Amino acid sequence: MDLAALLVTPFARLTELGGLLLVIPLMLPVVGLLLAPLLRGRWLGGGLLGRFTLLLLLLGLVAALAVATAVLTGDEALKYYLGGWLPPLGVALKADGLSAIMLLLSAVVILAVGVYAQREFQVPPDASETRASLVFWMLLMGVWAGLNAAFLGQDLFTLFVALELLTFSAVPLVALDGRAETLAAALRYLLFALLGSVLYLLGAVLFYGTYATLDITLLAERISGEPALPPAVIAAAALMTVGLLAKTALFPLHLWLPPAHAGAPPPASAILSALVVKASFFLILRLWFDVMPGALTPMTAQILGGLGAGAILFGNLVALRQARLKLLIAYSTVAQIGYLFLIFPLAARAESAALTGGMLQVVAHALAKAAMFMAAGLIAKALGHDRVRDLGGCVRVLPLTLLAFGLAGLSLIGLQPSGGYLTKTLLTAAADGTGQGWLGLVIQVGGLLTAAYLFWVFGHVLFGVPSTPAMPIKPPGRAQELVVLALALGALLLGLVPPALFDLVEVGRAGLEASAAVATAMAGAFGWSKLWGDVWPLLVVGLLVLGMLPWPDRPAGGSPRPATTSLSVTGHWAADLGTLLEPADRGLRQWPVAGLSLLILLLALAAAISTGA
Amino acid sequence: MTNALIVDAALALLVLGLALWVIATRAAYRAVVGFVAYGLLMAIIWVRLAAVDVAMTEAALGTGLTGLLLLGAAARLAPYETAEFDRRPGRGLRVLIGLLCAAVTLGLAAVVLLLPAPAPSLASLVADNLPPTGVGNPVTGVLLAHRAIDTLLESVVLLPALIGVWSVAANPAWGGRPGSLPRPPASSALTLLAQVLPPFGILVGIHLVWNGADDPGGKFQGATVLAAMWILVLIAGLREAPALRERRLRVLLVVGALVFIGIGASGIWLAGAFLAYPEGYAKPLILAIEAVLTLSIAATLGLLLAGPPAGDRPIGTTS
Amino acid sequence: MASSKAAAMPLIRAALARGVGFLGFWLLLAGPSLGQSTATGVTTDLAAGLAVGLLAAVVATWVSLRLLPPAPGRLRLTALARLARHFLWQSIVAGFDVARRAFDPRLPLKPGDLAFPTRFPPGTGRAAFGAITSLMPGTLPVGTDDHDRLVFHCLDLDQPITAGLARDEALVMGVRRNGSDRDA
Amino acid sequence: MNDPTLFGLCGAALVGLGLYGLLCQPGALRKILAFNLIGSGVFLLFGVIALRGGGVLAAAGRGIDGDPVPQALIITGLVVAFAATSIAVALLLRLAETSGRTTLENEAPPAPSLPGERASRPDGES
Amino acid sequence: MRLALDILTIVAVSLGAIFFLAGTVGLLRFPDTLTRLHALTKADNLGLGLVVLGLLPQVSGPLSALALLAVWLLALLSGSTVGQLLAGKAAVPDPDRAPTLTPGAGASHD
Amino acid sequence: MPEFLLGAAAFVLGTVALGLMRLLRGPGHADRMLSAQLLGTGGVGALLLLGVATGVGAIAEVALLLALLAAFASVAFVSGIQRSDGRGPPSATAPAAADSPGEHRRETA
Repeated sequence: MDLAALLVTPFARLTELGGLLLVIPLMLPVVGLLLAPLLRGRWLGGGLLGRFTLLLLLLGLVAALAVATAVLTGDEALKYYLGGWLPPLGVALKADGLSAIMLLLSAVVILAVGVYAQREFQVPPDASETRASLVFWMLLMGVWAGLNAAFLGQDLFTLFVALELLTFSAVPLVALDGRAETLAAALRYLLFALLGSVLYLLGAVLFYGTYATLDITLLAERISGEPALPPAVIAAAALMTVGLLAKTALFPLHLWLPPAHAGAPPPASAILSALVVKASFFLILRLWFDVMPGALTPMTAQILGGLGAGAILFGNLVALRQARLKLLIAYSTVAQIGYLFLIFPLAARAESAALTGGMLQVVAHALAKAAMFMAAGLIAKALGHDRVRDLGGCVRVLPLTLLAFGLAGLSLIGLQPSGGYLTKTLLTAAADGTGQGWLGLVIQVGGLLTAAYLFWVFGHVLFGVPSTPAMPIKPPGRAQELVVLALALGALLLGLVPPALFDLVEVGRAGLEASAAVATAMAGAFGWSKLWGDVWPLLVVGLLVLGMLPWPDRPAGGSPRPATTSLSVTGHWAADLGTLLEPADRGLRQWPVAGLSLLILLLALAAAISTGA
Repeated sequence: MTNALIVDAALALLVLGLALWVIATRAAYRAVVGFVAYGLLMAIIWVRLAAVDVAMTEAALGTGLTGLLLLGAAARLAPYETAEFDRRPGRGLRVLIGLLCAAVTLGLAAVVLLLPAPAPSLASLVADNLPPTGVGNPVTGVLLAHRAIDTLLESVVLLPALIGVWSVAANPAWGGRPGSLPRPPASSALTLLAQVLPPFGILVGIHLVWNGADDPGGKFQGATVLAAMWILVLIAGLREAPALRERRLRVLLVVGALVFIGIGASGIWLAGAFLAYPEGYAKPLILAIEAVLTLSIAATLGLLLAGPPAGDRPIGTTS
Repeated sequence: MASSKAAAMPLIRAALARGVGFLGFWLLLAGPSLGQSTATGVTTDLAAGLAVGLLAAVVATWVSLRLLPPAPGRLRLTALARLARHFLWQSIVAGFDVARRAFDPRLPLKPGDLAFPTRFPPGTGRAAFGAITSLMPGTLPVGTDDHDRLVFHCLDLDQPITAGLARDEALVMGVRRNGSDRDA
Repeated sequence: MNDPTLFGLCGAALVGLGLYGLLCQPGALRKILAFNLIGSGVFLLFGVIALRGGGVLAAAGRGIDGDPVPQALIITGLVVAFAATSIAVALLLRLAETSGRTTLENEAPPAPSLPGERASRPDGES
Repeated sequence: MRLALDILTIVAVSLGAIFFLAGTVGLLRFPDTLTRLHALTKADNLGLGLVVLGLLPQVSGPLSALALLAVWLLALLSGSTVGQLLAGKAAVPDPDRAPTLTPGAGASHD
Repeated sequence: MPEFLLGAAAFVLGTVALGLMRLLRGPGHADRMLSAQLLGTGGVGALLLLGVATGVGAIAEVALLLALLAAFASVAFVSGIQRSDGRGPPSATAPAAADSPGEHRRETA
């Protein structure tokens, strides 16, 4: 019924539905998921299921746009009480600005992935259904359903079910190719994510035990009325935060992310890196900015920000050492997650800039990372491998793909006018403004390190000796290349979006001035001095990296290990650092060590939260 | 009251002892056997906590299906499981983690002791809002009316889980019969059990669903019992598991949640809200939803146990 | 299985008998709540409950007939009652027997295996015999040997076990008149 | 000490024990068991909260033994935990069959999946 | 009458509890798996039966009483099946079972 | 009377708990399984006692469920063992070897 209505009703009428509108993005993927097992066979030359999913994704995009329009024009959060039952008894749906942005973002990214994957997961002519096609398309809708439920849910337990829906859908995607390594990666991901879920649930239980409600709005009212946080609430906040951090894979809890994101099929990697880890981050935002606003003690904020800074430095450095393109991108995700957590130490005195910057980072990274993973998939498919050292010459066969990869990279580095630039400018300004200049420094260094590994990749691409046949084994589909390019361009041109649209961030929360912050950040972005000031460090880094490249005397055959011999001084320095970093990363990703980090973090957070209570 | 306290203390100690055994024993098989016993005790504890609905779920799920799943897994893993116990982290790390876990426990214990004294509760609110739902069992009211979305999402969650289980199949086996169910040697005792028990299980399952509207019970409990009976028949070899490509089976898997959504959506017009029930028709609609959901959940739970498709022969047999 | 009219009669009879039995079991389960609804005078609930019970009994009967087709031959209720009495008494004896041995400080056991050439062909009858003997004093069926004899593990080989087993066997066989040899 | 508190402390201990097992036991099956222990500890705490919330009403003669909301949520949680266990078991069994591994220790980061390799994945049973 | 029924309850339930104890003692004291299995199936089922018998006078109405009996019958069916299944399994050659495989050669005490 | 029934339930639980010693001592997998099975029967008894003692009729249904599914663990156990036997001689001895008396002594010492 929703479907039919969507097809015939003009777009504008949708926004008149009010809160009921929220049911559409919640239920659309669920209905798709339920119908999927019945849709067998080929259709229009591909899989019926793939085409059906695409149609559903288009409808989902319309619905997300409608929600965003309604939220922005109405300038207040949409709310809906399911079954007409008011909380605390019933469950509410709510779309504030943040939800609307996330809904829209996931609709766009999943639609792009859906277009990309039409070719990868079509049904061969001699079959009506294959394992990979059914599993991929169903779980894609499962992920979508979990994401939308996580963005709209206003009840801590509903959110728990949404997280589980997300996890159960995401994990099998990792192991879709069925090799032992990816099975191990999926199992590791599942078990760590389950640990995160159960800690989250424990926190929700303690909230219920204290206030007999799980509704976010009601909890916020009751907690803000407390003279001091009760012990159960302190414990609950610590448990939920740590549980969600484990699912977000914030350093040092990133043990599962690199193998899982690198081992999944490229479209799945794109979804996992761009969206799935963001859902748990989004719930951390909900927890600290909606459930317990004002309870964020400086100590807590410093811990989260410190971990974020650690993630930026560590993730980028380890990424620099990766020999495989997909692993490099996965470690880049570890680093980029770090930026999200810088907003906590900034939020206390610069909430507008921090939240706007955080949301921009979510969007920009999602677009850029999805583009990069899918570009890497096209490269790997065309060349039959994704060893960075053997990428030489592939620019001739995949010019469009590499262009997209590069443009997405520019957003990660943070060049104007990309979303990355906006994020970094907003966060750096906020850091300087709040007297935490070291955070600004971390951001700058992070950008340079990002530039370094991108130069490293492109150095090999442009100047490396072609080791593989010039002709691709399987040329990428035009639609695939275009969709990757579109995502990359989206990330790059985010800064040119009219600032008024960023007011979406502030809908539903008082005292924010998102569009003003964005306008300030973009002011003067294209002045010559500013441009030069941003570009020359990159040039230096580029020269240093190119100096490290062993391409003139590259050994034949191309070993899969990274170059540790080099003529330049920077090469030796990087090699020394690498010998320190890689064992450190291996150690941190040992299960017991990661567990130890998690426990320490849990106790430290509990202590930190109680310092201000 | 003292005898009750003795019962409770005995249960608590036993459960802790078994948990310790599950964690600390050397071989996985022993741990699993301990866990089965643990599940039994948990069912009794739920009774002591006045949560009979939960006790039924735990009895059916915890002791029946989970035991089957884990024991089967432990047996199939036994050949591969060489000295994994010895690859524990070093003593120092273990002690450190142990201390931190103890700290977590102590912190939680303190939190439990410091929970607000007149415990906040939704019990009276549920009681006040139960009449419009027409059901007499407050747990069913909460699951199917007040928090229907959780139940809906939760029955949907089972589907990706099942797809996840299927997804580890080998490509050529796709769409075939599931192959993870244990196949014991022909035993007349098992055959007799599988011939005699299922009708009674079906009666109990239907009873739990029907009666769950007003008394403890409900679709999860009923569906678990039905799934268990189905599995028993399959294990005994009286029937073959269906091929997973069969359309009837696929329909069975999704019909429950689809009907739920359909009735929920009709509530938009008939009762003013998604997942609301028209006045006076709440109970029949709830029972209808429960009936179809029971079938879907039972099929899904059974197939979760039956494992990924294995072509025409079960995984692990030598042909 | 019931292709001819002659074969259809026992099927219908078995279906009716089992159906009534299952309906009775349903009444056991639903008894308390049905009692409630009669007490409050809500007859629609009572009717609905009975209807669901009838439906459940039909489903159970159908499943039961599919899984365990009725054996030819008629059930002899007097023999069944005799078997039940014997079974009840012997299981009490079995419990006392085991308890006595368990509590005895000397642990008087003489365990061992014993092969019993049963007259039951493999099938439901033999399975039922095994199930019953597993609750009789001192015997526990462990399987079949190469000569198609049932192997029993016994607690005390000095006791007259074979005689007891033969008596059990006769009692179980008597329950169904001229039927057991065609069980499958 | 009253009964709910007793089981509440029991739940706290189960969470700690399960955490230790999940982090220190190398075998994946043991980790799955430990996860279930943590889960049941959490459910137990929730059950205690439910019982505490019902005491008031029982005293007032309203005839409800515990707060039904947590009880309903526990039932949902138990089913979700079962689903999680079954996925984990399926992955683990397949992992053991393809590689002989039953632990998650000492893993090397996997090479990304490639089209050529996908075509040659072990499709039958060895 | 009430008193007589209560006495019946107390006697039967106590007796049942003692049989549960007997099952446990047998499980712990008996020398091998199969003999332990005897203790389990026979003593425990009698114990449960006596407990049910003892509870019969305490429940309201004949239907509830019959329901209790049904629980016992189901337990009997399960118990006997489990007994046979585990017995068949224990009879598979196993180091600590070997001495009792041949008739009469058993009687191995701890 | 409820007090007595509760006491009886505690006693039954206590005795089956004692039976869990078999879980600790083994020595075979089947022996450990026996103790879980004992717990099942004892649990049914204890639940019936608790149900009548507290007057909550639905508790009997929990006992009914336990009785209905009591055989499941053993069925899985039996077939599980068979499956690893079916893998051939080396693996068939693996579970038994893991439970050899020598190793058992090491653990309880």
